[in-house]
Amino acid sequence: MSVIAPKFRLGYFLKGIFDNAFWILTIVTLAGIPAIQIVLFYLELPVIDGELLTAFLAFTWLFNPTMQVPLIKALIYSDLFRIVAFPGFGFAALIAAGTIFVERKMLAKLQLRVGPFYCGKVEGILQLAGDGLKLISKEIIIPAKADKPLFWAAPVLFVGTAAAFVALIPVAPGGWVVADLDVGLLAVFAVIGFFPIITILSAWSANSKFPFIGGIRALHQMVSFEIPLILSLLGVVILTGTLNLSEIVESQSSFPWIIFMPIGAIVFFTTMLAELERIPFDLPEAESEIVAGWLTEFSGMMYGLVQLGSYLKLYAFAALFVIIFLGGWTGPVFWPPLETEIITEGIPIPNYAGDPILTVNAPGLPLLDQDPNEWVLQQQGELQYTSGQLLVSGVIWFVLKTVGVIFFILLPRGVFPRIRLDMLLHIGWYKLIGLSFVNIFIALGLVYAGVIGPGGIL
Amino acid sequence: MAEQVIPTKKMPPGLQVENVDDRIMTLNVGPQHPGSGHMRIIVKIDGDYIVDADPDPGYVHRGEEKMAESRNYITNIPHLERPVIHDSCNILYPYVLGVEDLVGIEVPERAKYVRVIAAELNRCIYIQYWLAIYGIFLGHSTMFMWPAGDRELLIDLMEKITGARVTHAYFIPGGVRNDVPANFEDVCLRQVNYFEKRIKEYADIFYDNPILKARTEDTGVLSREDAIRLGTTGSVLRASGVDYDLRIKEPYDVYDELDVHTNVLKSGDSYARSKIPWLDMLESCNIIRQALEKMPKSGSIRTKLKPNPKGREDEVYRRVESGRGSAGCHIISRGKPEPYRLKLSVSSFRNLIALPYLLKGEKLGNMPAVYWSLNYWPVEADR
Amino acid sequence: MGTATGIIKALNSGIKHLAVKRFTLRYPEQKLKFVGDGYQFDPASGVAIAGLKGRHMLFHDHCTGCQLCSIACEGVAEAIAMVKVPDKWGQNAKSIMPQIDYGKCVFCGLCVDACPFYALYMSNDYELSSFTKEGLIYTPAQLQVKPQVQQDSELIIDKRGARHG
Amino acid sequence: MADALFLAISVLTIGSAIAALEMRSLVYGSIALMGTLGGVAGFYVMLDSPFVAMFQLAVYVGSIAVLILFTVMLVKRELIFKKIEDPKRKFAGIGLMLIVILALGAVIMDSGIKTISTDSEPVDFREIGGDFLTYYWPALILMALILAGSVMGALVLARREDTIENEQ
Amino acid sequence: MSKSEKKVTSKDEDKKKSDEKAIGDAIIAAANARREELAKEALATRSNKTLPKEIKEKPKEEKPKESKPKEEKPKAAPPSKTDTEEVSLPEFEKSFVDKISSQFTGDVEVGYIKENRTRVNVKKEKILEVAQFIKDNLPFDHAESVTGVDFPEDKEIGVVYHLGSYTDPTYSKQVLALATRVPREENPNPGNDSTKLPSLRDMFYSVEFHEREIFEMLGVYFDSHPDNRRLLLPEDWADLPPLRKDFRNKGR
Amino acid sequence: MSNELIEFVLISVALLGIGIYGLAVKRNAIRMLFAVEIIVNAANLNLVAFARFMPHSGGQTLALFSIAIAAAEVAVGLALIIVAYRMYKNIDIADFRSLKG
Amino acid sequence: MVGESVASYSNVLLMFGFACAAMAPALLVSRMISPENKKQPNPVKTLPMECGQVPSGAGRTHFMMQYYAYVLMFVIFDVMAIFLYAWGSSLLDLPRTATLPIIAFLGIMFAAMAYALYQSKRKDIW
Repeated sequence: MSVIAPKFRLGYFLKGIFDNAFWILTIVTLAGIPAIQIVLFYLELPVIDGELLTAFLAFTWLFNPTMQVPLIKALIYSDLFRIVAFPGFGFAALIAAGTIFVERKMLAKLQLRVGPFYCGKVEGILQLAGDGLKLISKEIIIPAKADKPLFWAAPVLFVGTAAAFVALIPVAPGGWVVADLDVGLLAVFAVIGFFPIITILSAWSANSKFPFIGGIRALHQMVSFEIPLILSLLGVVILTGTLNLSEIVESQSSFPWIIFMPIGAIVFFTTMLAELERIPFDLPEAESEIVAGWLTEFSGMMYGLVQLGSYLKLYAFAALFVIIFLGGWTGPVFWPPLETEIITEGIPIPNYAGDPILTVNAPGLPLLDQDPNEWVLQQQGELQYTSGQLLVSGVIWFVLKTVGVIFFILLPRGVFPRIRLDMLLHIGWYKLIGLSFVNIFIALGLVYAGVIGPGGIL
Repeated sequence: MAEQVIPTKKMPPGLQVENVDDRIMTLNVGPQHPGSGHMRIIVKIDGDYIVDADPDPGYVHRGEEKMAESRNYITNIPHLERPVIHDSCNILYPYVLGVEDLVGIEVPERAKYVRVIAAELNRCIYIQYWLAIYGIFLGHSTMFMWPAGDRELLIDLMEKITGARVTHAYFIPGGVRNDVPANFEDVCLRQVNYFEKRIKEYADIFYDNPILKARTEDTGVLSREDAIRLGTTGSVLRASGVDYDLRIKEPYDVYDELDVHTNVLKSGDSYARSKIPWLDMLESCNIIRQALEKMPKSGSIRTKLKPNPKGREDEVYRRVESGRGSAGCHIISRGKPEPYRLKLSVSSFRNLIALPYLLKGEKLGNMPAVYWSLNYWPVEADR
Repeated sequence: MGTATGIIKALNSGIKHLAVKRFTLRYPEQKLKFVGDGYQFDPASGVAIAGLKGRHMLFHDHCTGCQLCSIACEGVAEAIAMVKVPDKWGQNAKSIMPQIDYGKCVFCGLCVDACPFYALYMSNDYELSSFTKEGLIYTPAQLQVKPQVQQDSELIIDKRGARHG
Repeated sequence: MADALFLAISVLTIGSAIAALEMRSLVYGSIALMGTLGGVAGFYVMLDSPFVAMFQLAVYVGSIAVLILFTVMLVKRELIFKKIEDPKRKFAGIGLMLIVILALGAVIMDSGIKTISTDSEPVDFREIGGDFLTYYWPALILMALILAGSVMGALVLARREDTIENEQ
Repeated sequence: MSKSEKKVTSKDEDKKKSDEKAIGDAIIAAANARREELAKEALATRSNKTLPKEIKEKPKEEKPKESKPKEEKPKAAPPSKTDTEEVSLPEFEKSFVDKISSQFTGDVEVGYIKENRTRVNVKKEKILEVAQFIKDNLPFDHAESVTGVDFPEDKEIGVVYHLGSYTDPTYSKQVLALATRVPREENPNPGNDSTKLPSLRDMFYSVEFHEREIFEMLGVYFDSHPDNRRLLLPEDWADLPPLRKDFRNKGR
Repeated sequence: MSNELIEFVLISVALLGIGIYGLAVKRNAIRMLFAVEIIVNAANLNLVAFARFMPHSGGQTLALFSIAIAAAEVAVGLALIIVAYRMYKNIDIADFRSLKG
Repeated sequence: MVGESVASYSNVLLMFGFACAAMAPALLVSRMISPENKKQPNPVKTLPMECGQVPSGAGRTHFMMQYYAYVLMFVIFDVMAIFLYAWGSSLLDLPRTATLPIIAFLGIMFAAMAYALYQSKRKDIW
């Protein structure tokens, strides 16, 4: 009945807050600011408008409206922004959160129930935030005799590995990718190879039977489906002759590869489900056999981190499917429907006195134009689209396709039961590997018949 | 003589216990396990195979039989339905029939029909609940939600009849406690028809699902001979090809006036055992419609009983076909208002014996499918 | 090929049901409508009248303090105790009336069947939760209060499925 | 920046190589071995051979380390944490190590390797695939034979002998 | 149903939902006071014997003292039909019971023959042979239920096997009760005293768990049963076997 | 941004020394496998380093072959260890005496 | 120049490091605000999950799955699959005769895979 703790005193509470604030301030002053300065000493600072951006300049410019846009632009084109926000972690986490919401509501609709409903007034849109708050405020219980360092590290490493996977995904044209690698596809395989290790280590470290069985199952499953996963993408590599994911997307500007390689797409989709441990392949977490599999001993926020990691992984796999088989960001470019005045003259932004100090050219989206001259070139008719327009429409297409693929990843959860380990291995080793070789031979045939490739018909 | 009778099952050759001594892991599946119900199964596994399984029921034992010895025939009614609250009419049925025999009381015709309707509705309610859990045991969450939701249609009907959603305490020696409400026939017909339409939709997503078939077919096969030897009953027995349904073989109340069909499958695997209850539900809908049609439109519903009825000095053994199989009630009376000894011979307890037999040599992944396909209700087995 | 068609059928069935109406009863906003005013019993005919077995209602002007309800409950739940009431009633010489502990009551309705004086029946009120165990004990004075219930949601079956409305 | 990275990776590689051999628990040893292998992959990246680096990561860390970990977990719990070594040979081993490192290091430092540096473009990884199938194709076939032989041999070796009688 | 208007509507007690705490306290106080009152009154009235029955504690029914073994009432049909059917025993049932009783004259005694239900009482030494005979010569192939009954007056415990038939359609209605009795000891030591019976598990496999239940509930040890272990009761149960009549329910 | 060849070669020498130490001292079969892997990696590192500094693809190709054969070797080696463990319930190679002929 | 391409690769590492660094505080905060009774720790609470029973035996036991063969096979065929990428990425630049060795390679690997699958299907020997 009691919401407030019985020994609650307002004075103690305030004192606690002041104490904490004092100590935080002290520590920041004594340790934080020197640390930031040491880091800044080693970082290469960007040059904006011919001036090296120092911390002092940054703080000064922050309040100067004319310099804010270049400042933000410089921030957007820094590596930090890519890693933290747009093609990197923030974007992926946003889509992952959306995935969780869509999954719950869609599954509820399929099962003729309501789903999350009350949290956030509108169809339970804040349920995820509520769940996060709940998870973070729960006690973390470490099983006795567990291998503590490994056990603590496993969820963090899981999220980290999933994020490393996300780093390889190109989202939009013009190099909007955290790490643009020549061997991107191989890097994907290398990163995927880390998941079974983390799984089995966390399972082993818990010193409990059910996680151990679940971890061994997860190992078998991931390991067995890695080979069809690798082989099913070989067809596309044969046809494009590159391992760079951005180049693979650009090779699909006229048609997506799924037209020629439906078998490869089906095999890749199936292996994707297995690697993601989603129903019908969720054997490592089969709750009616081994309580929650390798997640049994995780509690509180550790479990939340593992879930976050798995949904990041889900986004990354869906994006990989889109990139390789559905043409990534390719699609008709949207022209923002604005008045010609705005297009030609831009939107003036006045300062406090009413004098126009800055003009924002809306369709070119100057914030996102890498080259400021693109707008001029486009006005002269030498450039069809600025990179900002390409970025916006590319991201929209990419997100639309990814959400479609995610929908099909989520749908089996409502339709299929879980299968058994020996059936799973049988499917992986017999059927999928055979099918992926069929796919490779189709690709070879396409090349050697002269349909695709150098001097081909298409 | 012993060797030829006791069923033995061939194990894969690598799984003899003496060979794999140090590789065996003992798992306690239950009582706090999402795949066990209120029971513990001590499972010894070697890798992916179960080499030994030992069911350990009793976590919800409440001594109904002992408690019944100190309560009179009427006040026993709310207690005896407790073991299977989802199937409370059917678990009360043999007791009520037995007490009627002992006390010597006739049941009005209309009450018999109402009893049949209530019992069949309850059977469907139970099977829906069972099916929901079977779905979630196989990881099929839609098959958990759909039966649990559609069950509401019938619970609503039972609530209209008896005034309670579960634990109806509706049957009483001499009839039923109250008459059905006005225009009940129309509502019942409408909801039962919709219910039948709904459960036919389970076929596409569940029973004809190739993954489910591949998963449960040929797992936990119980042959006809073994099913008889092990004394199994109900859906387990009928899935193994034995045509034995007490509604036909030993008709009670008005089942002999209705056109009752029984469903028998030959294969005896988990899939057949899970399909029989579904077919039973379709059959129950037929029976309810027939009973609604043939039911006398008016008439007495309950023969008045003396306040504290005393049974004859005799013993009776009555049995009915409940949602899980034969439910028997053995009452020994000594001429007192209380039974001297009351024994519930319930089908869950009888089917439990097949569990270790079926699990041996099976894969661990098959354990929930085999276990729940036995139509086992832990509380009923424990009583 | 049977496998492929089966998978496609299952997926199709799943997608089709995305358009079926939701069946959930949104409980605190919607409440089911019940038959009649509750479970009642007619001692003259010996047959009860259908209705929800909710919380009891006690008519003080009919209760004679005969304890039959208490005796009936003794074999079931021992939820009914006879307590003294301050008021004086002509038919109730001892001034004792049933007090019901809903922490123990199983809502079987045998006490209603046992009452020969039309004093006890069960109402449609089923929202009895309380923060304390003592809050579940209903005195005769509380039992005679007629519950205020708003129950009007019904099962509606139409072409797009069943729902509560 | 590159020097710092090189320093970090070399510390990781050497340190985890020592840890792989000296850690008490075999599981931690395996993890340390993974660190060594990953560090070597990092060197490959610094040497502009990304294909080899990714191959190293995918094969060594992704599969060999998994196999080692899995096998380690099959071993009894006490054995994982037991240290089996000859204390007598320990100092001899350290001496041997030092001799090898010093001698080889001296030879190398004395040779002309020290002065080698290059400004040429790195080799494209597609050339490797071309090499495989044109110049080195007998080696490729030979390697296929080796891989085939090893998988057969490993499977025949690893199966349990004690149940073969029961099979017949 | 007369639902007349209530005469007394006390406003104070009308707000059970709104103010639980106050009401709760009031109820506790009132209930406690009334209980004390009631207890005093009950104490007072018990001596005066004005109340017909006590409110809280009903005296336990006395055990039946001079009940007879059941064999002496062989064919008690329902009393309404007694006049018509008592004379004519059901033919079919009689035929197979006669088969058993003619084979083991002296050791087997017919309990009753009713429609679809028959009972034979067997001496405990002969139970294996009779079961084997039934298994071999009659189509009874499974045991539906095993009931253990305690008869403290006779110092005996009865065990009744209810046998049924799946294979033979003509027998599918029949339930044959195969009853026997074992001596009962006042201070039971399950497994180590004279309360022992041969197990029928080899004949009717399905009795395995039933016999385990009887063992723990009544203390009848079954020889040659593979595992006479606890089934339902907790592992640390150290009381009497609970279905014996001298084991008392708490509060009853 | 310039790394010299000598640095990589020295790292390789250090790894080789550690591997030799492990082979000499450890009796644990799995640890000896670790040592072997470290030595193989040292060799591969040398191969790739020299290939980079005298631009030629042969070094990388050889390194790929070497890694592949190491995978084969680990598979067989671990199978051997499992067999030995099953026979002797130990992974101390001092106990694997009867494997001698 | 040697080592020019490190920058883009180090971005992957940076992303990994950022995710780890961003997620570790979640655990720390959770540890700080969670209602743990540090003075009287409950030993029963930290027992490993054993379905409500007292755990028997060690969690990390010697435990052999019947599918060990698949893990062994993975090591070999993973090598094969990535070797195929070396071929596949350069296929368009190669003469057509270069396909013959890869077909021989695949033939040998198929034979090995067939044998390995035949062996691993016999689950009772693992």
